[in-house]
Amino acid sequence: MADAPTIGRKGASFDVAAFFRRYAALTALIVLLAFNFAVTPNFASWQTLNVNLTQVATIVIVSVGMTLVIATGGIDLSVGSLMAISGALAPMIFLSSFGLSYPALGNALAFVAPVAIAGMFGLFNGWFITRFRVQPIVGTLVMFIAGRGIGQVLTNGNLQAFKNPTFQFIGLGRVFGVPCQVIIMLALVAAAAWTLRSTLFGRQILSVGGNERAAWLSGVPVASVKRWVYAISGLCAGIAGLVVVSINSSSDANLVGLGMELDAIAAVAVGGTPFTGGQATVVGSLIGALLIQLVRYTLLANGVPDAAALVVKGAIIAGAVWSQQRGKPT
Amino acid sequence: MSAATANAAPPGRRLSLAWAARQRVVIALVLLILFGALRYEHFLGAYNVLSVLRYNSMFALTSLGMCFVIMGAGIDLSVGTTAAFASVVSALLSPYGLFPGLLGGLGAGLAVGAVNGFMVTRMNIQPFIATLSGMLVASGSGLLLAHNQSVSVSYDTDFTWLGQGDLLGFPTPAWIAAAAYVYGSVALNFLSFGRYVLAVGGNEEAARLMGLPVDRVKFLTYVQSGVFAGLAGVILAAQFGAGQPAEGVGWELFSIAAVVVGGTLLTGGVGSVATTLAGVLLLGLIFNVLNFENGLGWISLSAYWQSVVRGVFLMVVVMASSGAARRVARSA
Amino acid sequence: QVPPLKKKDHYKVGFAQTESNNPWRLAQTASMKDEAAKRGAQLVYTDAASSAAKQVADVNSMIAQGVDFIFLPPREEKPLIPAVMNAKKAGIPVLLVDRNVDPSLAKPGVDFLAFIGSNFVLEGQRVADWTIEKTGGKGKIIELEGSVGASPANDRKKGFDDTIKAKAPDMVILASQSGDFARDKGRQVAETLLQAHPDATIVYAHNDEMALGAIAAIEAAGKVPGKDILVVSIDGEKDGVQAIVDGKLGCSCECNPRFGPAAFDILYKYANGDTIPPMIINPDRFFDASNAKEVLPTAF
Amino acid sequence: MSPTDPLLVMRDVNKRFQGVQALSAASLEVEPGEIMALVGENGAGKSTMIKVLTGAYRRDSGSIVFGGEPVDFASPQHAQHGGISPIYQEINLVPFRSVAENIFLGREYRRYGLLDWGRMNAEAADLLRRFAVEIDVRRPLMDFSTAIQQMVAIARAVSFKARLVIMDEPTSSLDEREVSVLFDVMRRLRAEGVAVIFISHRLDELYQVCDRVTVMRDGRTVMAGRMGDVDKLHLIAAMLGRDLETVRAHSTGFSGAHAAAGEVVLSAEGLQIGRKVRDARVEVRERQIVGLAGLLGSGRTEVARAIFGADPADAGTIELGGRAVSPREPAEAIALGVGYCSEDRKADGIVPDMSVRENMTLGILPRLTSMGIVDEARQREIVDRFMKRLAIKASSAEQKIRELSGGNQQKVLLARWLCTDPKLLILDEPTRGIDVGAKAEIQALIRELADQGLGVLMISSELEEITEGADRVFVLSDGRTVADLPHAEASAAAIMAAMAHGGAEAGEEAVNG
Ligand SMILES: Nc1ncnc2c1ncn2[C@@H]1O[C@H](COP(=O)(O)OP(=O)(O)OP(=O)(O)O)[C@@H](O)[C@H]1O
Ligand SMILES: Nc1ncnc2c1ncn2[C@@H]1O[C@H](COP(=O)(O)OP(=O)(O)OP(=O)(O)O)[C@@H](O)[C@H]1O
Ligand SMILES: [Mg+2]
Ligand SMILES: [Mg+2]
Repeated sequence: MADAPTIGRKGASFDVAAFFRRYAALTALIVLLAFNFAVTPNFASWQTLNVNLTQVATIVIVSVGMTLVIATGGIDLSVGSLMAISGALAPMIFLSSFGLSYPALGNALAFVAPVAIAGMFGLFNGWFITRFRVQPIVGTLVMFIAGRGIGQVLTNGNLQAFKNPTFQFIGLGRVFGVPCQVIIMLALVAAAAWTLRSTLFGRQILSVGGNERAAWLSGVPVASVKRWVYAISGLCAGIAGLVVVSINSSSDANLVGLGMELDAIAAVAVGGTPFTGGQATVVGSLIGALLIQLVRYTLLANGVPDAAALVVKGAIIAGAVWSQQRGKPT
Repeated sequence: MSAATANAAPPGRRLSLAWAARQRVVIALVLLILFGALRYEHFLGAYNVLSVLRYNSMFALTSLGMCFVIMGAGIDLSVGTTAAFASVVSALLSPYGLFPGLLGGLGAGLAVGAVNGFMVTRMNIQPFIATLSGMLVASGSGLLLAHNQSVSVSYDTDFTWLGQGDLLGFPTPAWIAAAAYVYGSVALNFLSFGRYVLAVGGNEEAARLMGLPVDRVKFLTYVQSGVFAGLAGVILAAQFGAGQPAEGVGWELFSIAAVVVGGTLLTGGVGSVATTLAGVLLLGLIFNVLNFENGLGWISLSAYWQSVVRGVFLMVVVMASSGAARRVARSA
Repeated sequence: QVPPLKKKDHYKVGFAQTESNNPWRLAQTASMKDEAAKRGAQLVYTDAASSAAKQVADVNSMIAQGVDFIFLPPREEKPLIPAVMNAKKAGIPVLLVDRNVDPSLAKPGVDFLAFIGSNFVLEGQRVADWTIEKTGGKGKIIELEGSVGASPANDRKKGFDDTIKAKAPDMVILASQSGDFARDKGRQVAETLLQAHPDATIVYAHNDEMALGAIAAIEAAGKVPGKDILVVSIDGEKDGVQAIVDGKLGCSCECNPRFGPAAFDILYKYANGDTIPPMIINPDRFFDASNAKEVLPTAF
Repeated sequence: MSPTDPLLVMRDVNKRFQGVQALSAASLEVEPGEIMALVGENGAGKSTMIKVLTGAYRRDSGSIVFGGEPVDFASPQHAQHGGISPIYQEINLVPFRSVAENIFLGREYRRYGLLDWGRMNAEAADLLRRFAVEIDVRRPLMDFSTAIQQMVAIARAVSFKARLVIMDEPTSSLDEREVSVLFDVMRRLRAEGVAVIFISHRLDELYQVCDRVTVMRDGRTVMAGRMGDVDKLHLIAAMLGRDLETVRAHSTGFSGAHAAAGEVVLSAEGLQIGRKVRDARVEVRERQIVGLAGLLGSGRTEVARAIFGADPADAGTIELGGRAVSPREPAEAIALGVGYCSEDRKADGIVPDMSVRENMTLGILPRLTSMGIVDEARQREIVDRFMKRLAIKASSAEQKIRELSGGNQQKVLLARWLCTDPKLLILDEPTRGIDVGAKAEIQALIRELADQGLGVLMISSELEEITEGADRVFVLSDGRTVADLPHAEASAAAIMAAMAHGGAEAGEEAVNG
C-alpha cells in the first residue's frame, strides 16, 4: 500500500528512464552484451551465441515450470532432484536388455518414461501440498531431499556413461543449425506464455495465485490447478534432465541438476515475476535466465576468480530485482 | 509468500494447525529418543548425548534466527554461508584471543544480516531473492578472505574453548545455544520486539497502520538472524579448529525445516521458540539414529537410502502434524 | 602414543566417508565394504555429505558406538583434527586414508596411526612433467580446477602450476576456473574458456570427469581433442583411460581409490604388534597412450 | 491556538494514483470536540483523504494544519504520536494475536523492561467493557466475530487519548445495539473535547451523532455545513451531484410490484453446520427475493456457504430445483446454477492484481472457453455490457480491481455472478459499504433480476433492506430458523422480535404481533 512518492511522475508522456526501469532485466542484458562486445575477447561470434544458448537452455526449461508454480504463489525446490531422477532413468532404459534388443522402442521409451515419471513426482508434490495443506517450500523440500536419493538409489550412485546418437539428439542434435534443446526451450517458453495469456488454465493459475479463496469460491478447482502446475514443473525438470545427460554422454544422479532450483528461482525473480503469485511473465524468466547466464559467461571469460564471481552474481541478482521493483507502477 | 497462498483454510483453522504441529514435534522427539534408547546401546550414553548437543548447537542457533525471520513472514537463505563466512573471520582473529574472535564472527554475521535487512526493507526485494544474493555474497566473501582454503584457528588462545570446551560438564556451545534460546523465548513473549515481529508477520499492512516501525522490525529480524548465524560460525571455527569457507551448505534448508516442523507458520505471525529447538533436535537426531542404525550391521543403509529416509521422515512429520490439526479443528 | 588395538577375530570398524557424489568415492566405499566383508569385520559406515563438520559428528557417533578402529578420509586438513583427537582420547586408533590432516596439529604415529594415500601435489607435478615433455615446453593452457576450497583442487593446482613455472617458462596458463570436479560443469566452463581463448592448446583438468566434459566442449567447438588441443588430467577412471585409448585424452595420473585391502592389512599388522610407518604413499600408476590399453580392465 | 481555532484544516489537497485523480483540491475542517461526518459516493475520495492525513499516503500537494501547526506526517506512526488515531476502512488488526495485544501493540506496558501482560490484559478487558464487550482478551482476535473485531479496533483507537479520532465506516459490520454503544462512546469523546471524523454510508446514523457534515464528490469537497441544516435529500443530492427531483425519484431501490413467485429453486431443511447452525430452513422460489435476517453471528453466512458447498453441512437436506444435492465444492454448486457473493470482499472476493475484466469473468470463464482457449472477444463484450449496466466506475476494463473504490469492487463482484446467469443467487450483505446511489441501483438491479425469474437469497444486517426488498423473510437466531414471514408481515418490529427472543414461540409471537 505504501506507494512511492508520485510527485512529478508524468502519467501520459513516455518516460525513457521509467521504461528502462520497468524492463530492467532486458536493459541490463543489453548493457552486458555491449560490455562484452567491447571487452571480452572473441565475443562476437556465432559460437559464443551457440555456447550461451545451449548452456542456458536447461535453466530456461526448468524456469518455465517454475514460473507457473510461482504464479500460483508456490515454489518448487524439487526440480534439481527430479532432473536427477529423469536423467538416471533414461540411460537405464535404453541400456537395459530390453532397450538394447529393441533400440527404437527403447529410445522412444527413454524419452517418454523419465519425463512422465518426473511429472508424476511433480504431481505428488502438488498432491502433498494440497492434500495436507503444506506450505510449498516444505512440501517440495521433501522431494528435494528424497528425490536425489531416489535417483542415486536407482543407479546405486554410479555414473552411467553411454553413446546413443538417437537419444542424444535432444542435447547434441541440430535442426536447421539450431541446437535441439534451444528449440525445445523456445517452444516451451512460447507455449507457457500463450497458456498464461490465453487459456482457461492460465487464467486459473493467476487467479489462484492472486486470491486463492476468491478463486475457489468462484468455482476454480484450486487443488487441481495446483497439482497440475507442480506436475508441469516436474515435466519441465524431466526434460531438462534428459538434455543434461545427453549433452554429457553420461548420467550422474549425484550431480545432475544440482543447485538448479536456486538458479531457476533466481531467473524467474530477475525476470520480474513476484513471489506473491497472481502475476507472471514467462518471457521475463527467459530474459532473467539469459542475464544470469551472460553474467556467468562474462565473469568466466574475463578470468574473474570463482569466489569473486559469487559476489558479483549475488549483487547482480539483487540489483536486477531491485530496479524491477522500482519500475513497477504502484 | 502472502498469507492467502498457503491454503484455503480459514485463519482459525490455521492457528490450531500450528498449535497441533507444536504438540506433535515434542511427541515425535520423545518417540525418536525412546526408539534410539531401546534399540541402540550407548545411544543415551553421555558421550553421544554431549557430542550431539555440541554439534547441533550450531543448527540450533541458525534455526533460532530463522525462526524470528519466518515469524515476521520473511525467510533467510543466507544463514549457512553467513556462518561459513563468520567462521573465517573469527578464525583469522582468533590469534588475538577469545573475544576478538567472537566479536569478529558476530560482526561478520551482523554485516550480512544488515545487508539482507537493507535489501528487504529499503530496496523492497522479496526476502527469498534478497537473502539468496546475501547467500552468494557471504559465500564469495568467505572464500575470498580465506583464499579458498580452511583457515586454522589459533590454539594458543582460549578461543577454541568456545567450541571444544566444557562448562560444568556441559559443552560450551550447548550453553551458548541454551542461552540464546532463553533470550529468544523472552524476546518473543516479553519484549516488544517479539510481539512486533509476530504482528508484522501476521498482517504487515495492519502493523504499519497501527504505527509499528515495520521496516525497523523486519530489518532487526534479519540482523538478528545474521548475528546468530555469525555465532554459529564462531562455534564452527572453534569446534573444528578452522574457519571453513565452504561449509554451511544446506544449513538454511535444515533450519527452515526445523522451524516449520516446530510449528511456526512460513506465512508468519505465529511461532514458538521452544518447539523450534525440538525441531532442531528431531532433525539432528535423525542423522545420529541413522549412524547408529548402520552400526548395528543388520542393514547398511547407503547414503542414498539415508536421503530417502530423511525425506520420508520429514514428510511423515509434516503429515502427522497436519492430520492432528484436522482432528483438533474438528473437535474444537 | 597411538592407542593399542587388541587382537580379535572380528573387529567392529568405522569408515567415515566424506561424500558419495563421485565415482572415485563410490569406488573407495565399495572397496572398503568388500574388504570388510571378506575379513569378517562389522563396518559402521557413515557419509558426511561433503561437510567436514558432519564428518566429525559422524566420527563421534562411531566413538559412542564403541568401534575398535576408524578409517577416516578427512575431508579437510584442519577441521578434522577434533575427530582425530577425540578418537585418540577414547582409545581408538585411527588410520587416515587418501587425505591427510594438518601435520602441525596432529602427528602420524602419535595422534593417529598413519596416513595412507596419494600425494596430490605430486600428481599435479607428474602431469605437468608429462605435458612439458610431450609439447616441448610450449603451449597455452586452460586449467579446470576442482571444487573451490577442496584440498585436492588446491594441491593439484599447486603441483602443476609450480612445475610449469619452474620448468617451462614458455608456457602460459591463460585461465584457471573451477569446474567443480563435475563433467557438466567442466564442459560448460571449458566451452566458455575455449571461446574466450581460442589460442589455447592445452587443457589441464583436475580430474577425469572434467576432462571428459572438456573433450565434449572441444568437439562442440569443431576442434579435435588430442590434435588441436591436448587434454591432460588426473584420476585414471575407466572412462578416462578409455578416452586415452581413443586418443582424446593425453594422459591421466592414477589416483587409486581402492584402499580396502591395504587399509585392512595395516589394521591387522597393527593388531599383531608390527610397527606401522607413519606415511604410506600409494604407488600410483601413470596412464598414457603407451599403457592405456593394458590397464583399461584394471581402472576403477 | 485559541479555543475557537479549528483543530484540523486540510486545504487544496491533491492526490493522484496511476491514472486516477483521487483528490483534487479537497479540503476538510474540523473543530475541537466536534463530530464531523464525512460522506460521499464510493470512490469520492474519503478514505484517501484520511490516509493522506495520517501519512499512509503522501499527498501530491496541499496543506495540512493540525492543532495550529502545519504538519506532514511521514507515516501512521507519526500521526499517532501527533495525536491522530485512525480506524481504517478495512479492519486492520493482526488476526493471530490476542485481543489485548491488538489493543496495546505499539505502546505496551513494561515492568522491569519486560512486557506486563497482567496489566495489559486487565486494562484491555476494562476498556472493552466500556463498549459492552465481555470477552477473554487473551484469545486470538480471529476467534471473534467481525463485529467484535471492529469493536476492538474502535477500542484501540479511542484508548490512544488522541485529539482526533477517525472512523472510516466502523458501523458497516455492527448491529444496532453495537452501533448505539459506539455512539455513546463518540458522545463521551466529544464531551472530553476530542474531535471525531466519522465516515458512513448509513445516512440515518449521521443524523444521530454528527454535529457537522462534509460532502465529497469525485475527489472534491462539495459541501460543508451543520448536520441539522442539511436534510437527507439535500445531502444525497450533494453527494450524487444531481438535483433534488431526480434524487426523490430514486429514493428506494426496491420499490415496485412484487411479482408472483414461481417454482421452488431452493429448499433447505434441517441444516446443521458445525456448532453454529443447528436447525436452519430456507426456501427460495423463482422471481422471489428471500431475506435471511438475524443478528451477527446467528449463522447466516454459514447457511449460505453450506448451500454453496463452501463448508458442507453436517446434516440436513438441500434441494435445488426439486433435486436433492449436496455440493462439496463451490464449483459443483456453480454448475447447479448457484451464485454466492460473499460478505468479505477483500478476503473472499477480489483477486487484487487482476483486471476488472478478469475478475468479472472468473466464474464464467469455463463457459467462455473452447478447447481450453478463452474467447476474449466474448469476454470483452460481456464485461462491457455489465460495466455499463452496473455503472462501474473504472478507468477501463483493464484497470486492476484493487485500484477501485470499495463500492465499485462490490459491483464487479456482483457482475461476476450475474454473468453466470444463475438460477439462485445468494447475496451476503450485498450493499455493505456501498453508497446510497449505488445501493439503490444495486437493489433495483436485484429486483429486476428476480422479476426476470432469478431466485435471490439475500442476507442483510440492514432491516430496511430486508423489510422493503424481501418477498419472504426467514429469521435465524442462534443457528435456528425461528420465523418465516411473508412480505406483508415482515415488519421491522416482527423481525426484531424474532431475532431477539429466538425460539419457535417467539417467532409465532412476532408473526401474530
Ligand atoms: N491504491 C490505489 N491505487 C489506485 N487508485 C486508488 C487507490 N486507492 C484509491 N484509489 C482510487 O481513488 C479514488 C478514491 O478512493 P477512496 O478509497 O478514497 O474512496 P472512498 O470515498 O473511500 O470510497 P468508499 O466509500 O467506497 O470507501 C477511487 O477512484 C479509487 O479507485
Ligand atoms: N472460528 C472460525 N473460524 C473460521 N471462520 C469463522 C469462524 N467463525 C466464523 N467464521 C466465519 O466468519 C464469517 C462471519 O461470521 P459471523 O460470526 O459474523 O456469522 P454470521 O451469522 O454469518 O454473521 P453475519 O450476520 O455477518 O452474516 C463467516 O464467513 C464465518 O464462516
Ligand atoms: Mg473508503
Ligand atoms: Mg456473515
